[in-house]
Amino acid sequence: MQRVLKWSCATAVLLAFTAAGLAWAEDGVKPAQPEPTTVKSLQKQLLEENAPAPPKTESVETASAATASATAEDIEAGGLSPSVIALLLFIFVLAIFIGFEIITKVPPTLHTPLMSGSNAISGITIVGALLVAGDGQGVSAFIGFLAVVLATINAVGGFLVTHRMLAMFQKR
Amino acid sequence: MQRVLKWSCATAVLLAFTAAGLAWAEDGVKPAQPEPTTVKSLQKQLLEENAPAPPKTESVETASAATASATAEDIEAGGLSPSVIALLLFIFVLAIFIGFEIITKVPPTLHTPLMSGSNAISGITIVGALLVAGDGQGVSAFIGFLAVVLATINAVGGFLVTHRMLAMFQKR
Amino acid sequence: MDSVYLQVAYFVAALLFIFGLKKMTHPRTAVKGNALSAIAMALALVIALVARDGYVFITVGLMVGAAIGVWLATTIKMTAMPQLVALFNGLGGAASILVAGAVLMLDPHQQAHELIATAATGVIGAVTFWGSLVAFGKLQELKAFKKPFHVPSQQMVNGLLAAFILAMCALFVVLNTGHGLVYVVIVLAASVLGVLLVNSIGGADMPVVIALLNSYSGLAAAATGFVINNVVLVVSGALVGASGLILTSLMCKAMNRSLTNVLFGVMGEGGEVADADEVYRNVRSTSADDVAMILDGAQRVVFVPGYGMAVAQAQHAVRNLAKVLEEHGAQIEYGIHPVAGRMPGHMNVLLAEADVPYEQLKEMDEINQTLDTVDVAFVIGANDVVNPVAQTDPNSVIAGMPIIEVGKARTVIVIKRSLSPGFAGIPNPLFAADNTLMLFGDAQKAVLEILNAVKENL
Amino acid sequence: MDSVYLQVAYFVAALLFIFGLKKMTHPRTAVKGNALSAIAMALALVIALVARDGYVFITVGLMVGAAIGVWLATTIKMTAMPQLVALFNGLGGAASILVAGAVLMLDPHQQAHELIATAATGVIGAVTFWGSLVAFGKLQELKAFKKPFHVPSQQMVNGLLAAFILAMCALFVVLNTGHGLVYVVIVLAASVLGVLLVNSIGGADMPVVIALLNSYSGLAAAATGFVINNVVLVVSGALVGASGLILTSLMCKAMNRSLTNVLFGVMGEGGEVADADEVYRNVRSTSADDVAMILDGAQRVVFVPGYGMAVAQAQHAVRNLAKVLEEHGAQIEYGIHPVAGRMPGHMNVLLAEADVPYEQLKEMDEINQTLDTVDVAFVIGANDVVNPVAQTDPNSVIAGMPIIEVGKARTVIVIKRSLSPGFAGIPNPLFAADNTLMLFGDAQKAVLEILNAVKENL
Ligand SMILES: NC(=O)c1ccc[n+]([C@@H]2O[C@H](COP(=O)([O-])OP(=O)(O)OC[C@H]3O[C@@H](n4cnc5c(N)ncnc54)[C@H](OP(=O)(O)O)[C@@H]3O)[C@@H](O)[C@H]2O)c1
Ligand SMILES: NC(=O)c1ccc[n+]([C@@H]2O[C@H](COP(=O)([O-])OP(=O)(O)OC[C@H]3O[C@@H](n4cnc5c(N)ncnc54)[C@H](OP(=O)(O)O)[C@@H]3O)[C@@H](O)[C@H]2O)c1
Repeated sequence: MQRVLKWSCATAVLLAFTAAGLAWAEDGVKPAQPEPTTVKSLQKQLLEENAPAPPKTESVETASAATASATAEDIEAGGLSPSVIALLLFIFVLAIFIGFEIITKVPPTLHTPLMSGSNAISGITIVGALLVAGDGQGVSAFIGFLAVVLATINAVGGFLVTHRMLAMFQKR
Repeated sequence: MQRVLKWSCATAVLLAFTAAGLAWAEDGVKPAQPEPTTVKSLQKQLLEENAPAPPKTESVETASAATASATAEDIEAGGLSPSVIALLLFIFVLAIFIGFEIITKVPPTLHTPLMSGSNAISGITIVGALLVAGDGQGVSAFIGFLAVVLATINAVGGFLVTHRMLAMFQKR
Repeated sequence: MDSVYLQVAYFVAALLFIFGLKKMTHPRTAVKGNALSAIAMALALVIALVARDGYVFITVGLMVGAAIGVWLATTIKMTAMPQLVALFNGLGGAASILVAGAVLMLDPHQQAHELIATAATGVIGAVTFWGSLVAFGKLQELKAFKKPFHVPSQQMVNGLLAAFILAMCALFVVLNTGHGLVYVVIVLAASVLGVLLVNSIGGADMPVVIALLNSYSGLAAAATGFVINNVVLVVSGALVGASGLILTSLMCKAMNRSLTNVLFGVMGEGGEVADADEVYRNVRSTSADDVAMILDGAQRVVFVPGYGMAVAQAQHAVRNLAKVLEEHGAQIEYGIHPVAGRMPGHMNVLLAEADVPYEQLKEMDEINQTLDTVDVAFVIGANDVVNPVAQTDPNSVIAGMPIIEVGKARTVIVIKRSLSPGFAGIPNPLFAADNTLMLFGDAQKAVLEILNAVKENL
Repeated sequence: MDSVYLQVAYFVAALLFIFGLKKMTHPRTAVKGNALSAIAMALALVIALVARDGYVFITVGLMVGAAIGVWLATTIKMTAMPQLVALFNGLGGAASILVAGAVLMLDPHQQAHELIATAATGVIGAVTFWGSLVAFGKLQELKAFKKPFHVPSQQMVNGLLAAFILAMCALFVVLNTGHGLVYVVIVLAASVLGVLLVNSIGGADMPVVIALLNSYSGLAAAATGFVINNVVLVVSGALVGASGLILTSLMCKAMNRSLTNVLFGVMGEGGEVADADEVYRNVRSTSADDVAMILDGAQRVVFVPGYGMAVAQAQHAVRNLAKVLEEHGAQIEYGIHPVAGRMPGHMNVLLAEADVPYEQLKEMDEINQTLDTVDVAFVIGANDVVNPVAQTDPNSVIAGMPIIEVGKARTVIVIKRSLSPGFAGIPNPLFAADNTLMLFGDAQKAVLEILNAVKENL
């Protein structure tokens, strides 16, 4: 166990280094390349921050537009500052650590429900699926739709079946 | 224990909400106010990203300049996107959780060393002190110097005294 | 960037997953834990829905998925649980591939770290999906998967394939415009790798494979999280990754085999298998009536269930027999081997279903200490987990695996349909031991017969 | 933003803190754990140094601080540990105030969340610093702190002060230009509050206060982390915060008092204190020679140490006596009360210093179960932790506190200098019990006398 823990943490740290290094390299090495998206998003930010507070009606419109384009922007901007991605990686490592701490305490009796329960949790991709599904453009929308269906099966089915099992344990 | 855990987690979450809400409110409410620092830093970013890679010598100069001004910029920019501060808050909560998980497992025998050891850890403010100390301007530099001294006493003394105690345990 | 409030809600969802898992550490709170995780998922879903519009397509997708999920989850038999988990797991992996692919289509200009995450999602997701499907097929005992198809010099093919995938990933990142075609190639190659890897692993090692693939599907979700910059995916993916790894390692330990040994299967290659006819020369069989007579004076009775109990769904019958014996003053216990059955904790789930009191379930180490004071030990459809060869023959394929030492009991009654071997494919000298009696037949039927005989005996 | 590599190094430092604490969960690995934490700190330091220049001032500061720290840590006596921790703790809090203040001077234009964090640092840091100083004074038994100075209607003053501080914090955030003066006012007000709060708490409750202030100093560091956007500060601050809270709660539980009770001190107000002369009418005292005779036939001997052992530094003498008795065939154990002494685990540290074998240390619940088979129970400078009043008188100030029930032993020998009370300030009927003998004197001297007498007896 100890060994697995160490090993996986080392991997995670390594991953973190690699990714961070790459993100950095990209920042440092390719400045000459046009980066339309980043610049665009920055401009937008500048705009937003300097603009005076818009009148009421306009604000509502902007808001709805913002929701509508939230996904697109998320994806388009691609604009993680290296810091956010680094923090996410750190959170990833912390979560693995927490996972190990907690799960080593699950008693053998509950290992089957644990397996199916954590399998259900991995259906969380559904959140990603929701963000890409139905974005209008034919193919990607359909792919997103498919992802929604598959992930939903995984999540809903997984939680239900786990519940069925656990309900048996609780009777006693 | 359970209660303390719940309570402190709830507080942390509340804190997170409040801070995030404020950060958001600030973004939304005060756009009319001039925010020289943010704009400046953004412009700098834009500049950096569009500039072609500087020739060698210049690069060295820039680098050293960057290190020199790292602190100033950090502070000046004030420029956490709400996302980074939010991630930090999340990390804070995760760390508290990890702390509870780990520390409830420390046996009573080690409670005194734990107390003095974690006290030493709180000397980590030294990192903050280093960043502000000796930044040239008289008063703040002196304050920083004082902070460095105090935090160092806390950290060095704390770890040493803990080591002294623990060394006794290890003999056996 | 979504509104900060949405982001904070995502954090709360992530924390709920953690607390949900924490509640899984005790049988009494486990139901709540599962519910918490489900709530966390629902919360994350709602947030994601609020952050966008255009619901029609999505709602249909959600409904279709939920309907299929509910149907599968409620109609499945408890014995088919391993396959079902494998199937669900595969679907999760597939969803990850699709999400990363769709994101790539919407915005091919990704940053380096996003490209890395996308490639990782593709590889891990594809291996998970196809590996899980093959595992499903094997566990469901589908014809096509009965025998692993032969691939010449498999190890080399796998190695080359892996190298190819790595090269493609490097290309993908270096190209730096998110070349969709490269992504497709990566996914296809990883799919082949997934099939090949799992194809060569024996059907009974599937639980280990599933736990590992479960871990992978978590990592795939986390990788997707890095692609779309979402903290819930990162956290819950990491939790699942850790959980799968731990379960894998526990199972390997309980079988005394290394993970490499399981994955690159030397199963059935170790040592020469003893001749079954030779071993089984002195087997004595018995009848339900005889068993009832033996039980008459028994003070302590231990049941050791195995995969056969799951197949025969004999847990209720066993529980009833135990009840009757208890009424006659016998002390009842169940000896649970950590890898009895086909999933970790498999026996616990079945016996919980049959309302067996928690205190009567003993873990292997505990029951082994008192087995020599036991009058009658019932072996219900178990085989490998009670095979003394694990301790006597260092060349055996199960050498070193800890077993439940039923042989120490005064009388051992083994209920199974024939003398055919268990998953490890080796004969079991226990069946021919002096104090062992075989009761041939389906476990459920046999136990019910014993039950009737015992009742008549009064 | 520093280079990404620096950031990642910060992460590694934060993780090292976590692993360091994790290693604190076992005596064997604890030294390594402490070293890991120290390494983490050094790493964070180096990173911070790399990220800036202008070393002269800083190096001087580091050297001065390190020199003072080393000097304090190496010259301090183990009995003075509590005060030292209090002092260190206060310095950490002060450093946090200064850092946040300096940042504010350098850049008064902070965002809302940074202002919140700055104000929080000021408040928590100041309470920590001044509270710790007062605690230090009390534990060091400095004249000025001997008696809490009286503040008219203290509770109300505290309340008003707290309200004022809150209002100032709100103003500070709303002003939104980081008004330095307001920060100074906040710090000053919080300083007064810190002094007042701790001033009214009894000297013996200081350990609880210190643990709580330790937790605060962690939170102050975390708040500073939010000001300068640094992940190491956030993580390690959170860890320290959690650790302090847990220790506080454990101590309160062991004393069966609520935290509010400790902080807003009703200590000494509960019920009427029994008259000491009345209680101590039948006290019998003894001599070292008599004790040696009693020990002659003893099979099981238990030592129950308390704060007096720490004061007299008697642990080595006790250990030597125990060794001699062991050589004569007696079975030796130590009964450790969770709040014996003045810090949690205080006795363990002292006995570890004297090389007492780990297996001989028994926790309260364990030793209580077998005390009735003990021949001689030595109470070495303990008082409250063996006071039966806790169980017999529900109106007592220590009512409900679990105790070590030495009264159950055949003979109890209490070593202390007089009949003066312990920290709770109440008489102890144990001293007058039929099976109790008092041996008056300094614990170290008395034990050495017994040791000599025992040796002569042979
Ligand atoms: N639990 C896990 O997580 C896990 C994971 C990986 C591998 N495994 C492996 O799985 C094996 C589990 O051992 P085990 O002893 O439980 O099972 P086993 O060794 O596979 O033996 C099961 C026995 O049940 C009998 N059986 C099948 N259907 C039956 C029915 N309807 N009625 C009565 N008997 C029936 C079979 O004999 P007949 O055909 O003669 O009836 C067979 O010998 C171990 O080798 C373990 O390493 C388990
Ligand atoms: N450990 C913690 O974490 C913690 C935290 C908070 C509060 N407390 C409180 O501290 C108390 C600890 O109980 P305790 O029984 O260990 O100590 P105690 O009740 O304070 O009694 C200590 C006794 O030691 C005697 N003593 C002092 N110096 C001595 C010397 N040189 N030689 C011999 N005897 C000496 C004193 O009597 P003489 O003056 O007559 O010698 C005194 O009665 C409890 O009330 C507990 O609630 C502890």
